Amino acid sequence: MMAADRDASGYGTTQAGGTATIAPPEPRPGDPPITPELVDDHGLSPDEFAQIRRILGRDPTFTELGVFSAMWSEHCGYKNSKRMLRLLPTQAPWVIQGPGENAGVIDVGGGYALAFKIESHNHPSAVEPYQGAATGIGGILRDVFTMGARPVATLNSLHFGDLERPRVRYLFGGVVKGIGDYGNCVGIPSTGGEVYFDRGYEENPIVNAMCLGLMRKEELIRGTAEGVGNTLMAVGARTGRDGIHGATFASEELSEGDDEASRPQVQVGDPFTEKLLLEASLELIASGHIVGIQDMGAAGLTSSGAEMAGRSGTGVEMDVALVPVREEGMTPYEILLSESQERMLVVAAAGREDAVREILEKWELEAETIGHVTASGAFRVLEDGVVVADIPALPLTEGCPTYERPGEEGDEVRSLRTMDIAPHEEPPAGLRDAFLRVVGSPNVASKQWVYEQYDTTVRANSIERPGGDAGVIRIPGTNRGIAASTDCNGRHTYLNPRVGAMGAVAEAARNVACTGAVPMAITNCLNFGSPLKPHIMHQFREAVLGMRDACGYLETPVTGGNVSFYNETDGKAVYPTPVIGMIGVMEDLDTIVRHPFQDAGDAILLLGTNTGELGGSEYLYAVHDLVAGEPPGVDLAAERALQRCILAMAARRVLKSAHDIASGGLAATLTESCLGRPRKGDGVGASVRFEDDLPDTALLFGEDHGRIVVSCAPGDEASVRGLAADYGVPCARIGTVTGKGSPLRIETPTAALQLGLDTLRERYFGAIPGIMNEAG
Amino acid sequence: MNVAIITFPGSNCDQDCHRSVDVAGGSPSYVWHRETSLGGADAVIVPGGFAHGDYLRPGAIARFSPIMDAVIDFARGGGLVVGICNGFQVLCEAGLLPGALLRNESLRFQSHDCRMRVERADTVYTSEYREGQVIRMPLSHADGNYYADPETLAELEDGGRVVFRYCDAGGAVSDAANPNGSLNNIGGIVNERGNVLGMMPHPDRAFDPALGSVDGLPLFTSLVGALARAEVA
Amino acid sequence: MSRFTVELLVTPRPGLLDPQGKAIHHALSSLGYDAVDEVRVGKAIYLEVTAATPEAARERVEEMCRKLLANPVTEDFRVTASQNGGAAG
Amino acid sequence: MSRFTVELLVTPRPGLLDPQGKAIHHALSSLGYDAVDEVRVGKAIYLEVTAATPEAARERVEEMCRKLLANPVTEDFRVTASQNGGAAG
Ligand SMILES: Nc1ncnc2c1ncn2[C@@H]1O[C@H](COP(=O)(O)OP(=O)(O)O)[C@@H](O)[C@H]1O
Ligand SMILES: [Mg+2]
Repeated sequence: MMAADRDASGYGTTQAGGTATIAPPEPRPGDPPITPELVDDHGLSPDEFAQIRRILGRDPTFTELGVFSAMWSEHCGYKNSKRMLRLLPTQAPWVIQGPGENAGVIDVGGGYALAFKIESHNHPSAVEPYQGAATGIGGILRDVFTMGARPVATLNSLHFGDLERPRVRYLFGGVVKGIGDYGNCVGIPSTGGEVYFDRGYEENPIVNAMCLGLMRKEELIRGTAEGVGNTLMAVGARTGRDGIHGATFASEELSEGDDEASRPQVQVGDPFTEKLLLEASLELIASGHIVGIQDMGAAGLTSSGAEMAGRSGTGVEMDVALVPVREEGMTPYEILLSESQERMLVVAAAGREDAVREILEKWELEAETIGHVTASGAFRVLEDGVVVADIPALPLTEGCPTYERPGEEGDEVRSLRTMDIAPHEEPPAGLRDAFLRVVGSPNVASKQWVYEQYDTTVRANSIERPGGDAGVIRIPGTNRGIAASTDCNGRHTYLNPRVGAMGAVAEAARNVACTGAVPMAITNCLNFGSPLKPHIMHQFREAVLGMRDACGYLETPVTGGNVSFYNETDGKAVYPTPVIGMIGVMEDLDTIVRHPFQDAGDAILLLGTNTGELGGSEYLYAVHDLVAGEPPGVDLAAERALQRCILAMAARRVLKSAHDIASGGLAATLTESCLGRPRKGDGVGASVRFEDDLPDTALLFGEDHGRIVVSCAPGDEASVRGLAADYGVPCARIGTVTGKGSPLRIETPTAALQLGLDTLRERYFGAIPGIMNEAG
Repeated sequence: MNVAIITFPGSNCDQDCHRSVDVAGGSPSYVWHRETSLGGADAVIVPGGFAHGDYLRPGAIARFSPIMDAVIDFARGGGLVVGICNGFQVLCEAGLLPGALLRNESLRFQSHDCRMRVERADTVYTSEYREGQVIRMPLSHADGNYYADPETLAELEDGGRVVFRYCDAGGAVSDAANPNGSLNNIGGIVNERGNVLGMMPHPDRAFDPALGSVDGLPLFTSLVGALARAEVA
Repeated sequence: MSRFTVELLVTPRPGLLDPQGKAIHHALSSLGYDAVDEVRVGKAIYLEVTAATPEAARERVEEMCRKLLANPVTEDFRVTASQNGGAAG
Repeated sequence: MSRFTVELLVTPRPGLLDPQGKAIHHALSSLGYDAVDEVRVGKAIYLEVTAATPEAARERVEEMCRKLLANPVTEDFRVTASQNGGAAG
């Protein structure tokens, strides 16, 4: 039963240890009257407003209206997604904390737990890319370290419009710099991510940041306000007027000419303060002086206070006059809703306030007592002792009305999806030209320009840095590793959201498995347009169902995530982009497998079957400027067998390399395995031959799932084949590593290509720097 | 052989230095920046990071941390002091090393492996390397572009005080191998007396084969070895 | 046509957090400079511009500002032009 | 005692390579602004200082500069003080 249905009968009466009934708040002088327009401005429907009145038993004050508006926004209340999200599998024996907390937590063995979460910062990044992305990293770090975990890695999933456009280059450059400057200063290595460029994101970049944090299992702390009489403290940066209504802002469509209005919503990140908060928080948690801690993220003090009270079934009472502010004359409304960065709400055990303050002083941070935990069940706010808001906490956090809106596939996408793409199998300027265009397309080309702006090696645990299938971090002091990958091919999810989402999970798991790590769990960030539109709701529902099926089948439950709706400008929505952040565990780092080919004479084998699926491929986009066709299908049973098989091969140490096949198909995978890493040697050539009866473009550029290219010493070929047979995975010898100085040679029944590594290197590593440097 | 690792609130390579010293056989300990004494340490490392956020200039504010007077005295007395990355910037700001580290020529933060040629194998920090040896290790900074005025630069070169120089895989010192615009491809220098070393790349991230390189380890074993010899003497 | 030095001062918009200013203020306080109440940090850009009049030079730079040199979302700017140098550097 | 706004301009020393200035110059050229011959980029720092006279405020800030705010190896600085604001922002 939903909390809101329980009504407010328990509220207001005196409970054990609680305070006496307090008269309802009077309107504050200067507050605007509550009119239907004002309610509408706050993004609340007449029905929702009626419900608020039922909960309160009266009209809300202006301050209370602001509080409800933030808590019942899409961003905090998940009103249009909650019902669908309940369908996702969330359990497994290794899941310690599923959805609902600041971050999910899984057991990664050896006494360690991993907290991880992904978040979007799309709207702020569209307005101010540098600060938008920077504060996105800040927020996700706080979500993780408030669980008691030390952040050990970040990843980022980025989707932009066409890089040929100056505005896109500006956004891309700013976002990458923002992510880098913030994470680098705090000192968290970036271990991976993805970047896509497609017209589908022209005005609305997708900027998702993920963080992984490690702790001993017993160090886990949750964001609750427990223990009546405990003290609420505001910690960290001062509260300013920035970002007021950010949560509502993130839930509304951007429209042209909105720039002026959205200016005050830009928040500026301060990574040094974040670093201080991180260290201080971990020290506080370890000290035992506090019982709860939470980031003042979206909807600031309101959501942190109300959620902490809601989760523990207590109440909170705080006085905004005690909150340290950056500007004069701030109203309760502003203080409660400010989204100034680098702030925390801490619940200190009664009597330990000074001990808490002492730790914060060491880290040169401010801490002020602003209130205490009550038994009233209410979120109660005073201004200089005068009540300005008094709301039952549970209906506020859990009572947000939820909707299940109708959905239907859009006409435009249906016609694209069902288009006959066979006529485009012929490359207009020949196969070689198509090959070079595909590996030189910014989507396939190396993202070195991006990840070299991120500190990837700080803390000396980066066993596999960005540039391979998945980044791998060592658990300090052990020989265990954590692999992580983010994936979502938005073109595939656009054409068929269910299949595309299944594919995103499959690819993420495959990426992780290719390094030798067992896929364990995911977090997800669902980036969509307006849920009020039936074709968007259709995309959302289908994507969730695809994710449900794939996560269930691959046994990688969902431990949390984030929904970002209204990624639209002037009615045009982004591609539906359900980004998957996958975590894998490696018991023995010595079994790690990497993607570059190694020694001349090594055998190259293909695991899985070529089916030549060109729908939604990079080939169609880069060569024919086309987004069409059915995206590659996902055979979950075959995928699971393939992943178990590659893990067994890694464990037996029979592989010299493994690399998954995704965007750009075999062409991209073979190129990457030949070129190896930038700045490290010169790569090795290879000679491969295919017997498949497929058109050459479908063979080389098809993005069929369920395939991995591996190499092994000649003496291990029999073991590799044997293991493949054991797992029922098709396995064919396709060629040989030919060593330094030789080219990549590819033969098919109807064509032969020879590509010098210098040419490939220039295309693959040079593409993005070329565009960014030349255009400035 | 106690090596003090100075920890500023924004240090983030303090643990990496700790582990490197440990692997090299020394005994590392942390010294908080607000301390005023090095507690009898035999050597000092100023680690990488963003000591005080470094928004003004890297190392500018750190130079005024209470511990820095002790570090300066220790260095002036001939004590061994190493600054890595942000530590190098701090030592320049503190006047223990000449010159300054400007914004990278690319104007971007750069994080990748680099190669350096060991120019001097006869310092206390490089005795475990060979002269001319090409070593590879990560670098990771936005402000690593070494600058000194022409006279200072000439003094450094004439005095053989350039210890590491950015180079290519074959050991050639070229513009293409210069990651950040540093004058004369300078990656690391010592002071006149040879007891203070500053370098931008991270030997503290290259002490274990699993990290992709062990080329940083000889720096720490050289240091620990020098301390051991000093103890015997 | 003459050559003018145009001084362009770009500062963070009021109301926005200025972490640089905050950090400098903090450092100055701990060095004992108590008389400082607030610090804001911006950019000073000096451009050597060839134009007919100082006004023309200034207008040109204002245009560049709107286009490239200042970020209207987070920054304000102010332009002054003078003949024959005037830059601090 | 009154409150003064002290404007402090910190600029790269002449002769020093200024990569930021170079990059801006390049960007302006590619936008077609040919009339720009040179660009140098420095910092503009605004301090609110309580002092008896503008000179006192200025002197105080000059001291802070020598100590912390400017690096003598690479930077020059110039200080001006005015009562009642004057900052661009
Ligand atoms: N935004 C990014 N940040 C960090 N690393 C990235 C980013 N984008 C791509 N990479 C890295 O580049 C490599 C290739 O990425 P991608 O093209 O997505 O490959 P795949 O198709 O195998 O997932 C991966 O190691 C990835 O982590
Ligand atoms: Mg990927």
